[in-house]
Amino acid sequence: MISFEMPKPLVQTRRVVETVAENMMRPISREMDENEHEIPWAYIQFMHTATKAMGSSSMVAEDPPKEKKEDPKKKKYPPINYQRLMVMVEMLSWGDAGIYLCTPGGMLGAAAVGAVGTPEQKKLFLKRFQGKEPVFDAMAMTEPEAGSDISAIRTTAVLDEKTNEWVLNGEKIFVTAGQKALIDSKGFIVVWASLDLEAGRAGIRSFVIEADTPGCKVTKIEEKLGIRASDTVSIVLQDCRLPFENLLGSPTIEKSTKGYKSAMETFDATRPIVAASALGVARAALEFVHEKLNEEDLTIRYGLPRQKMTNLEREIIDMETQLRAAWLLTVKALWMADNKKSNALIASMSKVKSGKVATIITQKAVEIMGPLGYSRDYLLEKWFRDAKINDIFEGTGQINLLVVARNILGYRGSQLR
Amino acid sequence: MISFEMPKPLVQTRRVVETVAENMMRPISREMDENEHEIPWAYIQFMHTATKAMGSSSMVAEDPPKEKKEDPKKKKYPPINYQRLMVMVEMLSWGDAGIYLCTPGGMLGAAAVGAVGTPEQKKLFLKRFQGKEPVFDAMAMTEPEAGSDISAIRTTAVLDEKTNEWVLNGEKIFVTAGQKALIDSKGFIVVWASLDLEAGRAGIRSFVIEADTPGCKVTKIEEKLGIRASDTVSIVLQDCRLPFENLLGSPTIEKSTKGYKSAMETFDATRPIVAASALGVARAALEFVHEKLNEEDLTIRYGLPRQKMTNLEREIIDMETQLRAAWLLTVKALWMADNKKSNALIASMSKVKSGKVATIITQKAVEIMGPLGYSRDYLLEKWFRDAKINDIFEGTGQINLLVVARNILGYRGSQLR
Amino acid sequence: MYSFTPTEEQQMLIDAVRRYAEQDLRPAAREADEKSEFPPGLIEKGWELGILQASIPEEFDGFGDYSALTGVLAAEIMAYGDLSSTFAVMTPNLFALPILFSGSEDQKKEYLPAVIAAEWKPFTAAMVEPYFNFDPGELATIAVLKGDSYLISGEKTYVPFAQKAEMILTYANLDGETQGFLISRDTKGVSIGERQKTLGIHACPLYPVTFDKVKIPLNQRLNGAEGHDQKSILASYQVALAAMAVGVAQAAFEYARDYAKEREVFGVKVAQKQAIAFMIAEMGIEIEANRLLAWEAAWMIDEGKEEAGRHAYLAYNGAIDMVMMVTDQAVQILGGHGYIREHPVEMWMRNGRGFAAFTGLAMV
Amino acid sequence: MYSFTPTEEQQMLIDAVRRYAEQDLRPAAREADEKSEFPPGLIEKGWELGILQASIPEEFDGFGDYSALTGVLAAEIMAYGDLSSTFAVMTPNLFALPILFSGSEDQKKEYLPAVIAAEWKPFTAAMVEPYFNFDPGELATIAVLKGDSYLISGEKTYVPFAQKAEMILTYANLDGETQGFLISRDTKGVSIGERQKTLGIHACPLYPVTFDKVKIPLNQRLNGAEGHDQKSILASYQVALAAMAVGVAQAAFEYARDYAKEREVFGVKVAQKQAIAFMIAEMGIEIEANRLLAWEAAWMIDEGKEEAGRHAYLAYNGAIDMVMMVTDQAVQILGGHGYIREHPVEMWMRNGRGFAAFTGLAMV
Repeated sequence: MISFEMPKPLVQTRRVVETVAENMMRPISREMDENEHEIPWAYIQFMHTATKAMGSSSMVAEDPPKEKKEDPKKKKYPPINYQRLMVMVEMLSWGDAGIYLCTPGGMLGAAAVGAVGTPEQKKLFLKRFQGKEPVFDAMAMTEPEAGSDISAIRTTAVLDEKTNEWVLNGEKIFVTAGQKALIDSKGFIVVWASLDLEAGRAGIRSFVIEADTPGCKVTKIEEKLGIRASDTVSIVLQDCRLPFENLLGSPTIEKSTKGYKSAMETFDATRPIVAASALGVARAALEFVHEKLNEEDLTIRYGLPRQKMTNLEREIIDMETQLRAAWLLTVKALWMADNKKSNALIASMSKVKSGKVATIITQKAVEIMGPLGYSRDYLLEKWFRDAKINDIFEGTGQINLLVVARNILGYRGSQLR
Repeated sequence: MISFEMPKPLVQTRRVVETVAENMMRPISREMDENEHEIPWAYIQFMHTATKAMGSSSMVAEDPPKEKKEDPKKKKYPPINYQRLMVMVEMLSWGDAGIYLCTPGGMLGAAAVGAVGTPEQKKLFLKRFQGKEPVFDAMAMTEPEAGSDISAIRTTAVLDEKTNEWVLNGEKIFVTAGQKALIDSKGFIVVWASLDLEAGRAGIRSFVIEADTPGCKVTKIEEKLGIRASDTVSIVLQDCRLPFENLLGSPTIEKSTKGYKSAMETFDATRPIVAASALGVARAALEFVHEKLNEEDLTIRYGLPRQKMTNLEREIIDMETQLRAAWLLTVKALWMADNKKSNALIASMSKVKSGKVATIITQKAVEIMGPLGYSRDYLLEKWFRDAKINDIFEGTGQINLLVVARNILGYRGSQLR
Repeated sequence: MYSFTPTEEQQMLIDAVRRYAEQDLRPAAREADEKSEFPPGLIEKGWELGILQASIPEEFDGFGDYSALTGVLAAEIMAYGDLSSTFAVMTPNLFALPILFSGSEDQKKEYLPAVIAAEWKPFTAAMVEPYFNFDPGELATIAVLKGDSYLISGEKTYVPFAQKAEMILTYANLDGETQGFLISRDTKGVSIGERQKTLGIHACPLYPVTFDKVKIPLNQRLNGAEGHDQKSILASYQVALAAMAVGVAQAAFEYARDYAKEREVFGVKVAQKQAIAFMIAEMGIEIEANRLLAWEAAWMIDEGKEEAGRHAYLAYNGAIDMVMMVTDQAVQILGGHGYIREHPVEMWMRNGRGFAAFTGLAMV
Repeated sequence: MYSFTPTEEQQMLIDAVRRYAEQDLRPAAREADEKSEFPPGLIEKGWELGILQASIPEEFDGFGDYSALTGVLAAEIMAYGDLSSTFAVMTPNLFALPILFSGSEDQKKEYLPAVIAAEWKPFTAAMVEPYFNFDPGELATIAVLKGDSYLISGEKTYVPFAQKAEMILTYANLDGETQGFLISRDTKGVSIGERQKTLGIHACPLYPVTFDKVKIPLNQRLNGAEGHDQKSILASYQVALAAMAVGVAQAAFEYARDYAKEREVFGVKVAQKQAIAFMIAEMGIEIEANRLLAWEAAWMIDEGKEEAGRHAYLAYNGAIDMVMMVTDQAVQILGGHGYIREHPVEMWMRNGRGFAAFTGLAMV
């Protein structure tokens, strides 16, 4: 039966995370933005402690296999892990999208390990998140000359058969939280590299590089338009040697791009999570507008024909409509993920729509708020800057539109570039 | 010196054409729309007589060489032929965009003859427009399987060396006014055909086919969304024999696509004329909205910040802004044409912008006028249907955007498809 | 718990409506539009699907319980077939549902069994008024209480099947509030004008109706002298139109998508051009997003959520623009072929443009 | 007769301003933005181009006649270099031009030569107010006539160079009309707050200014006790901002275009992808269209056309959306590179978003 009732456990989650967002994020939001390379340690420590207290180690990946068996008599609640993640990410981003990206524990890197790693790899790489200190991970895919084009990856991984080690060489850019994963904690990054440049996509594999690995160096921290609390770094790999087991997935290159495709599927899960982050920022902006209008005793009259509305009413009603529409796509995408339904189409739809909606809502909100919107005395202008990243990372709006179009049209990449 | 003053002679032209539009077009607009295949003979006769009285034979092409020499002492007014045409087309389309397309005399076909024809050809083909009866021409380019893709033209022209005649075979669709040119008058159509299918664009040439030529048959009249006063036909050419001199331009195929390019240049002039037609329809719709609002004593308050407007004010002010913007692009494109400045870029810009603006304005106007907008008691809904053609013919909005992009980027067709 | 899966009963209904939409409505739609007339039996066949009947409880001769969500699911699919026909099939809803929502027990007993009798009968409603800024919340048609009757005066427009209708549920402004009145077509002062011509939905017969001091007894006011709250009726309009807009858009989307995959230009399929592919992607996104808006609002109505009214309004607001964008783009993708009446996309665009003016023409 | 060719004098000015924009402003803009400070001499060099000076007649020590069109041509190109700097260079306009348009002879004689003296001096104006619905036609800052003075009270925001300014032309609401008052910064009741921080135009120093019953003699009202019509001042704001928006957009457009032609993905240049090429085409179209809107409005001002005010407003209205669209798309075309501060597009987007709130910050 069709239902839009939020699962009860998530109502609780939402309330808890809202408290975090209000008390741990909003008060330091401006300060973190103005001091770009500072790290919100208080938030990080709190989140680390809280996550550990809940017995979990990662927001996005499954935990390493536990010894304890589950009680078979206990009634199983339907799977809502991705839906929970959405609630958390939306609310944390409502708090501060930059600080949210500093959340410790397994994120995109852990998700990749969780998706294609063996049980041994999961244990080896993921257990660090349960330690005393907060630990971070990161995903390194983009290269200076490749952009979002995975087949253009030029970082190489060669097996040294004498030592049975992988030797990586190349450069990665736009690595979110790379600094925190490699320098500020004993974390790891997942790096995409080619086993055979001639093989194109079929030769692409992901590798885990742990902090303090010789030959792996953070070379640059970007200064950005927004999400300044989060570090974005460049990484150079120079004869970086990794144990054989740091390769995720199979080392043999098959003719098919199956390995590549299964790796790509992790994006189907992570795209709606980026969407959720965009939705949180957009909601923050829209709520701010309502707040300021209420202060002036202006209320939005719902239900009027367009011919009788004010321009403000029209703009706000349109924004609400679009925000809700994007939210619903995202909920459906993650409900499908939880229920193991193939969601590649709607996952990309939710990403495109939410990125666009967040950009437009924050842009319009700044405009509507006039001189207040343009001032750094309020957070609105920051949300305008933060929101724009959602049109860009995890594939730009254009790349995701391509994915949507290919899915609708049943085209392979070669048929629609 | 930059100036936006309409040339004085055109102010007069505008006034005259406005009278025609108000008195000869608007009163029969609804009737012509409801009775799709009727022909507005009264308007046609009037325009024919009026044009002849002005000593001109064609709205768009230069007249065939005259015997009389011009008085060299008379001070020459700067060239404003294209600007005059814009004023006329905009106003006639304000009257009725469908009936406007029934205007007799040289139109697109004559423009092609004027652009690439020899003096003899001009005399031969264009003098018919000065006769007693109104005569029409048409342009036949699109084919069932080719769309706007000229290199995919499959109509062939083969020289019969015995008789020195061209033999044409193929099918053309979407020929505007083809019925009037070939059946209702002794006019002609300009047909695009290939001398050599292997040669691609380099082999494409245009031919004049006069009414009553054996082997040239109108096979279908389309039933359309709008501009119903104008006929749109399919034409089948079956061993259609033409005298050698009915080929426009050179019969030898060079390696370069110079011939093709010079033919394409005629589009640089005709595109802003389509833009002008779109602008006329859009203005009609916008004026109707103002009129109805005035009846309710609603006036638009210009100058308010957006935060204080009504939704109606915002929508109407945005429409006016866009309409004026499109109008200015079109004026500039045709001023450049008159002054022999290369205007390929802005000509396509004006077409894209005006087509889009006319579509949006008529769509919005129907919406704003609510139940009145949706009723066939008013012409607004007709303008909504008429306007859409401007997004489509003379190259769809997409094709014209491609042209704009290529011009901006300095790309050839092969670099940006 | 979220779920996006219809119940088995809903799925059966969806399947039945889809067969009707694809096998009956779609083949008939163009000719009906050109002739401004439905072929015999078409509407009756849609009526026999029993969508309204299944919304009326057994005590009033129906066989089910009302669900806005079920109505939305059915309305979308039927409008995917053809919008004019959907309005026609569902015209009795305009009369019956307000009585079901808000009518007195007597009114329910008197009218509901009559409406849902075996055959489709044009019970209808008069809501729209011929003003550009027509507002269902502030009607120009006035009702005044005079003695033990109401006097109704004003002009209505776009009243479906008014000429054949036995009863017209007429909305009027009573002391600033919109209230419904159950009026027989033959009442003195009611006059039906000539059939109206519109941009789209040609086949659906619409009439102007004038009310000149029409005298109505107190008990013919919806829910009698007590009156009723208009909110649930408005929300029903809005989710119905939102769902139908999604249906129309889905039809245009699929047609344009298939055309673009079929047709070649410049040596490749039209759909392989990024500009076209992106248009198709945007259309797909907006349709799915607006479908979910309509579903959620309908679900809220069924659950009695306080914010149902606002969400129904948002769904309708989104749908107005979505269906215009999608149908316009469909015409654009077909290019010249989109502009001729051989292909249905131009008809869908004409139908699609009307949604902003259709409040009062459809309920679920 | 239409013409789109500037006069020779205008072309010389355009060329001079372009050199300044490209050689001085562009290289300095990023660091100025990061440090919220102009490098020494930068603004002064712009001032020496003599744009304002050439608008002031010789009798007041200037060397030309005012032309809105010339101002628009110069403003576009300078803003193409950098918007913060353009505001700064042109800050004295905010004070001098209203006096030129509407001041009394005494006011012109007293102030115009002082403003256009050899060196750039921060004569400024206070227009914007710290309310979301700030309206230059209905100010919250109030002026009341009391005896032979006006008392001014209210809060202003975003007053350029207020801290260093000798004189602040302050706008206030006098019986429902916006009127200007020439106020020395040192007048009792005027207090300048801390420098403000904004989303964009970081380098341009802006201040809040509070007026607490500031007492102003009658002859310090713009045009004395007679007052003035605000229309020409408003139109000047609007065409100035429209032109500057075109300049900012042109900068972003060119940068994104060049980037897209340079950078490769999937084996071809980014610009060869239809989706990107179409974005670039749309940007180009909107820039050219809005440039013409600004030119035409300015030409109308110079010609004294009645509809100049409306067209200036339309030009400004169009420019607000155009510059947001173009700068946003420029960031989008650069993708991840657009989001980092190594490239200027994010700065242009931040500057571009401000145009809706800049009424009062620029005049030509």
